[in-house]
Amino acid sequence: MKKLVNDPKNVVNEAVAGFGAAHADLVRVSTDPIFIVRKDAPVAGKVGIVSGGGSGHEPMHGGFVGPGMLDAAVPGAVFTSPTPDPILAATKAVDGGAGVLHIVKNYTGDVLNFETAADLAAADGVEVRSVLVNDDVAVKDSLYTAGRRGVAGTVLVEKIAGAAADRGDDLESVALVAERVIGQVRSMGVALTPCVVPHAGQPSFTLAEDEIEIGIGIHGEPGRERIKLEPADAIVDRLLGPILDDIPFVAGDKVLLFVNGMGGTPQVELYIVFRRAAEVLAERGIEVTRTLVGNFTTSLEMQGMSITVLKLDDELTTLWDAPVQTAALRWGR
Amino acid sequence: MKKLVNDPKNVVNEAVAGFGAAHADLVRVSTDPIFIVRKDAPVAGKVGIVSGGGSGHEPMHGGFVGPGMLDAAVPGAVFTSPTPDPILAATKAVDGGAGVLHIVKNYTGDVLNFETAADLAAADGVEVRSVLVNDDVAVKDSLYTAGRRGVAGTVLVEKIAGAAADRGDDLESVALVAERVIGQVRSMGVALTPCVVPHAGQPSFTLAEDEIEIGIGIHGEPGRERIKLEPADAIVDRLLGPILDDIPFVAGDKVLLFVNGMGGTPQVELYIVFRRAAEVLAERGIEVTRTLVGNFTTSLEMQGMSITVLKLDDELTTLWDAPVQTAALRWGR
Amino acid sequence: MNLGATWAKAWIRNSADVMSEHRIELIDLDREIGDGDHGENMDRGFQAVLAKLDAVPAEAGPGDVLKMVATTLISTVGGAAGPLYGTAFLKAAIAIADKTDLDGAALVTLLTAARDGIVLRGKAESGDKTMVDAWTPAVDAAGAAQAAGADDLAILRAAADAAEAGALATEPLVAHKGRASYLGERAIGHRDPGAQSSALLLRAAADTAAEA
Amino acid sequence: MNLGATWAKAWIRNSADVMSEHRIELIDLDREIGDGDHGENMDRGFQAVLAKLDAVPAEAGPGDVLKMVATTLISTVGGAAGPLYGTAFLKAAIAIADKTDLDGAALVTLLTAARDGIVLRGKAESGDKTMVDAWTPAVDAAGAAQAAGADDLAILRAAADAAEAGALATEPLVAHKGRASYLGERAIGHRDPGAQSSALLLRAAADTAAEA
Ligand SMILES: Nc1ncnc2c1ncn2[C@@H]1O[C@H](COP(=O)(O)OP(=O)(O)O)[C@@H](O)[C@H]1O
Ligand SMILES: Nc1ncnc2c1ncn2[C@@H]1O[C@H](COP(=O)(O)OP(=O)(O)O)[C@@H](O)[C@H]1O
Ligand SMILES: [Mg+2]
Ligand SMILES: [Mg+2]
Ligand SMILES: [Mg+2]
Ligand SMILES: [Mg+2]
Repeated sequence: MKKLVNDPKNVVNEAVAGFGAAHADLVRVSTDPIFIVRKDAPVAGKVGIVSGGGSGHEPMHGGFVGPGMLDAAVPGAVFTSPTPDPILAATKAVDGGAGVLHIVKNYTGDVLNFETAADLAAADGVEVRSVLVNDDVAVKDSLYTAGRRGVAGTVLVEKIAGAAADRGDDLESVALVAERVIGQVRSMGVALTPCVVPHAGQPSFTLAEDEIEIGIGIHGEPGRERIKLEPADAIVDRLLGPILDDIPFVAGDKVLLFVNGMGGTPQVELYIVFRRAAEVLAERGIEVTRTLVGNFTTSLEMQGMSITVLKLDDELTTLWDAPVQTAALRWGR
Repeated sequence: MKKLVNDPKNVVNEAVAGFGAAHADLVRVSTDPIFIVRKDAPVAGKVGIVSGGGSGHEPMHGGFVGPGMLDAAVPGAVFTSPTPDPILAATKAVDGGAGVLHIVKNYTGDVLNFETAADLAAADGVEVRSVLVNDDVAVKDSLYTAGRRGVAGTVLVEKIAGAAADRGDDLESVALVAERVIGQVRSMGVALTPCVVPHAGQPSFTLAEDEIEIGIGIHGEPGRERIKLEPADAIVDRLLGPILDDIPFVAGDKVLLFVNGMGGTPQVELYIVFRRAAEVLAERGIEVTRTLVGNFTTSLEMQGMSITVLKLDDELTTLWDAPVQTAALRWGR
Repeated sequence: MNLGATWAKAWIRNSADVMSEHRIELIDLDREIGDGDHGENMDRGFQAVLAKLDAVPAEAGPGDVLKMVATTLISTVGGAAGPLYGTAFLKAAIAIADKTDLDGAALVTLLTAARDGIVLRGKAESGDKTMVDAWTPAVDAAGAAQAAGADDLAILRAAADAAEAGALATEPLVAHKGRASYLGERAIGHRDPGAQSSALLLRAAADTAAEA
Repeated sequence: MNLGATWAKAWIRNSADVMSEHRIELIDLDREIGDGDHGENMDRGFQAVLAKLDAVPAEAGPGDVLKMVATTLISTVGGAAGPLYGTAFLKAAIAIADKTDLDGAALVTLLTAARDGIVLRGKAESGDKTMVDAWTPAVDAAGAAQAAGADDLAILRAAADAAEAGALATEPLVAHKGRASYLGERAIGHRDPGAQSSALLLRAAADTAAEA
């Protein structure tokens, strides 16, 4: 394992300290417990938005803290949901009196820890609502699984909920918008190489020199199936099929097309993927009206990508376009 | 070699097409010859700014095309400087009557091809000035080398020159600002793993499981020396030493600190690096007043990073802060 | 033999050692069908517990020890295992809150409360390929041993044996809860890491009793 | 033997084949001390040249052929090699512009002009570990052979032999130009890819003359 780290146990501490130093214009960082809040938190009268989860998916979530998006991000250990303490502390730190929304990705650990924190916050008089992101169509949403995972679609939920809070929506309304996005966003990913969790020091899985993993999660969890490497266009088709069939997306829909890098894939490849994905959507009569390309929901140095499609309407489009000022996503100010 | 590509010969074509489709709000793309211009080019009365070089360093340069930065980017084949034709075509496409600045990284191929294009443009009546970026202190600037290479410092030159052109400076003044940045910016990088050029299909170099390459270039050219892996802090110190001693940077200086990912390194590691770099600068009494962290000048999927330090003054700071609206760098609008 | 706060502390101290020793093994199990952090999570949590163990007052009962373990695990482990083990120890602590020494019945109560806590939080059923598949057989075996008049050590040994067998028996299963459930058939042939760490904990309990 | 436009076209056609065949070899040399694209660049350029070769008019002289090669290489190769080879062919084309058949003196003129073009653009001196280290010995050997009264084929063979020896002789050198110059002492032991491709080109020239 070759990594730019000191003691593997300090990866999150040191990275968060570095993040705070690099973005002192946007955020403040708490070191014990560890969380990141926007500099001017709490914003009086505004719904606070908190997200979090294991580290290793950067820029998610710390990179999304700032006006127009998250009020706080709570990074756990690498690939490990944070404990309730920092979630609770972050929740209190961003409560401006209008309540706090928790945006939680659907993993057992995230659900349980956020649940505990929400209970504790409620006991301390902070109103909390939670939404559960579960956009990954690679996983069957059945009684016999932990349900679909939350992956890159989370970025879109956070941006749009953030904009709703920013324009002054109340907690219930912000939660409803977030849930509307969750209902209309679907994703699926592929891995070409595994990632190495610093404390593990070994790849999370192994793939032969000609194998790829279709339906990969963002924690190096194995995916749906392992197949031989194919041309980029064929891989895109494999991911888009299940995504588009799921809601389904149909001719006439306007969508946001998001190609997300898993961390180790060069940008040229992401744009080759985007090109084909846009082509497929055009063939199906689905109109791409907004786009996002880049490393937003990563899995350390994993090579691969995911495709996310969000069905847009006028309101969601307006909220997507609204100003945002964070380390990783910024426009309009 | 596992990559999300179709035919390796079409990597640049397809990626540029995808880029154009994803960022149609910002850019137009020419396919023959290949170049990327801002959507509203040429901007009458504004100095046009063109940069370019081999592909594989994305988001550099296409990701920097837009108001406040580049008017055009000319991507060559992967790691191969573009030929004069597309440089000439891009130059003409962005000439708004106030002349065009070529920002060229100091590599023999880039210098020669931009030189020819500039001569041809001049013959066609377009006034062209060129500046040569050579920020890489890993290479000795002597009569016995091709001179220092242009690496991540190029991003800062492009941003600041772009802002100068945007505020209405004439060609001479924009070139002078660019040269001032070049005089005050220094960089050095490290690789943990090699990159694989798609048409080569093999790693550009090999490193043992415990080796890193100090002073790496951005084309997988071998670096200054190969050493055993060290903790991140020690590696940062190895890079910062030669950078700070070069100009030199001294106590009381205000600087922009830029930690650049080479493409395959996770963001957590970049922030661990940033943390230490900021600490070292603070120890030396050098004040970090602006920051940039992320994958901006990459080398395909190479793992590693470079550190860039730019000495700031009030004018350069104002130009850095000026609005910019590109796919990869955006603030203020 | 006398299973009071001293035993509880020794059990937890031994558990911390065991989690350190088996850190890589648990990581490896979790790499196969999860995300490769279970050993790190358990080790981090129990090291934090260890650091607080000496601060537990001398007059504390075993329930107080377990309560400290619960809150510490909750605030340091994270992931799925943190809340689940945290709840297990919390419910166990509450169930034996009034005891200073644990007899066989109290041990069965402790184990049952712990298992029920895990089920309450995680909603897993037997056969879902989770830590429940170690705990439920352990509770059943402890209950049967106690009903048959076994002594404390034998009860704990029965629990540990059953937990180990239960962990082993997760190997052929498809998972219905937790990360391994994403894998469908591909989880078959791999042991559940949480069931394995549960078996390690219960073996430490029995071994500690044997040393006493 | 008659070295006119037909020979020039055949030479270029053979060169295109040779660059395809040696693509990987040149990439590998460039991976060692450069950026691993030289073989790809040369192959891309000569394939583009090949595609245009049939369009060169029947009445064209060898200079016209070389001029087309020059402009095509300039507009398709890129990198350092594109402008350098482009200038070489351009200067060579100009130097023999008035010829229809090339005698020994004209061949020496062609080679000299090509070499001078490379030096003009690249400013490299002999011993800098560049393609100049293939071309200058080739020019010298061709000049000497011509002065000694050798025929065209012998002149080209002398040039090719010297270029190959020159390319080989770059191996122990430290580079002072191009990417390999960044490497300092670490370039020692590796052959310069541009010198190698130059030797291949000149060998193709001689082989083509031999076939004629
Ligand atoms: N719903 C659940 N009920 C009971 N145990 C569960 C449940 N979900 C997960 N587990 C247990 O948690 C273990 C994984 O713990 P750990 O790896 O620390 O957390 P995470 O899955 O969040 O990475 C699994 O092996 C399983 O035994
Ligand atoms: N200044 C120069 N003068 C002569 N030849 C040069 C010079 N710089 C580079 N070269 C030649 O160019 C070759 C490299 O070509 P190529 O790999 O295609 O371009 P790049 O170095 O831009 O990747 C070198 O092997 C060397 O022979
Ligand atoms: Mg985990
Ligand atoms: Mg090159
Ligand atoms: Mg796990
Ligand atoms: Mg090269």
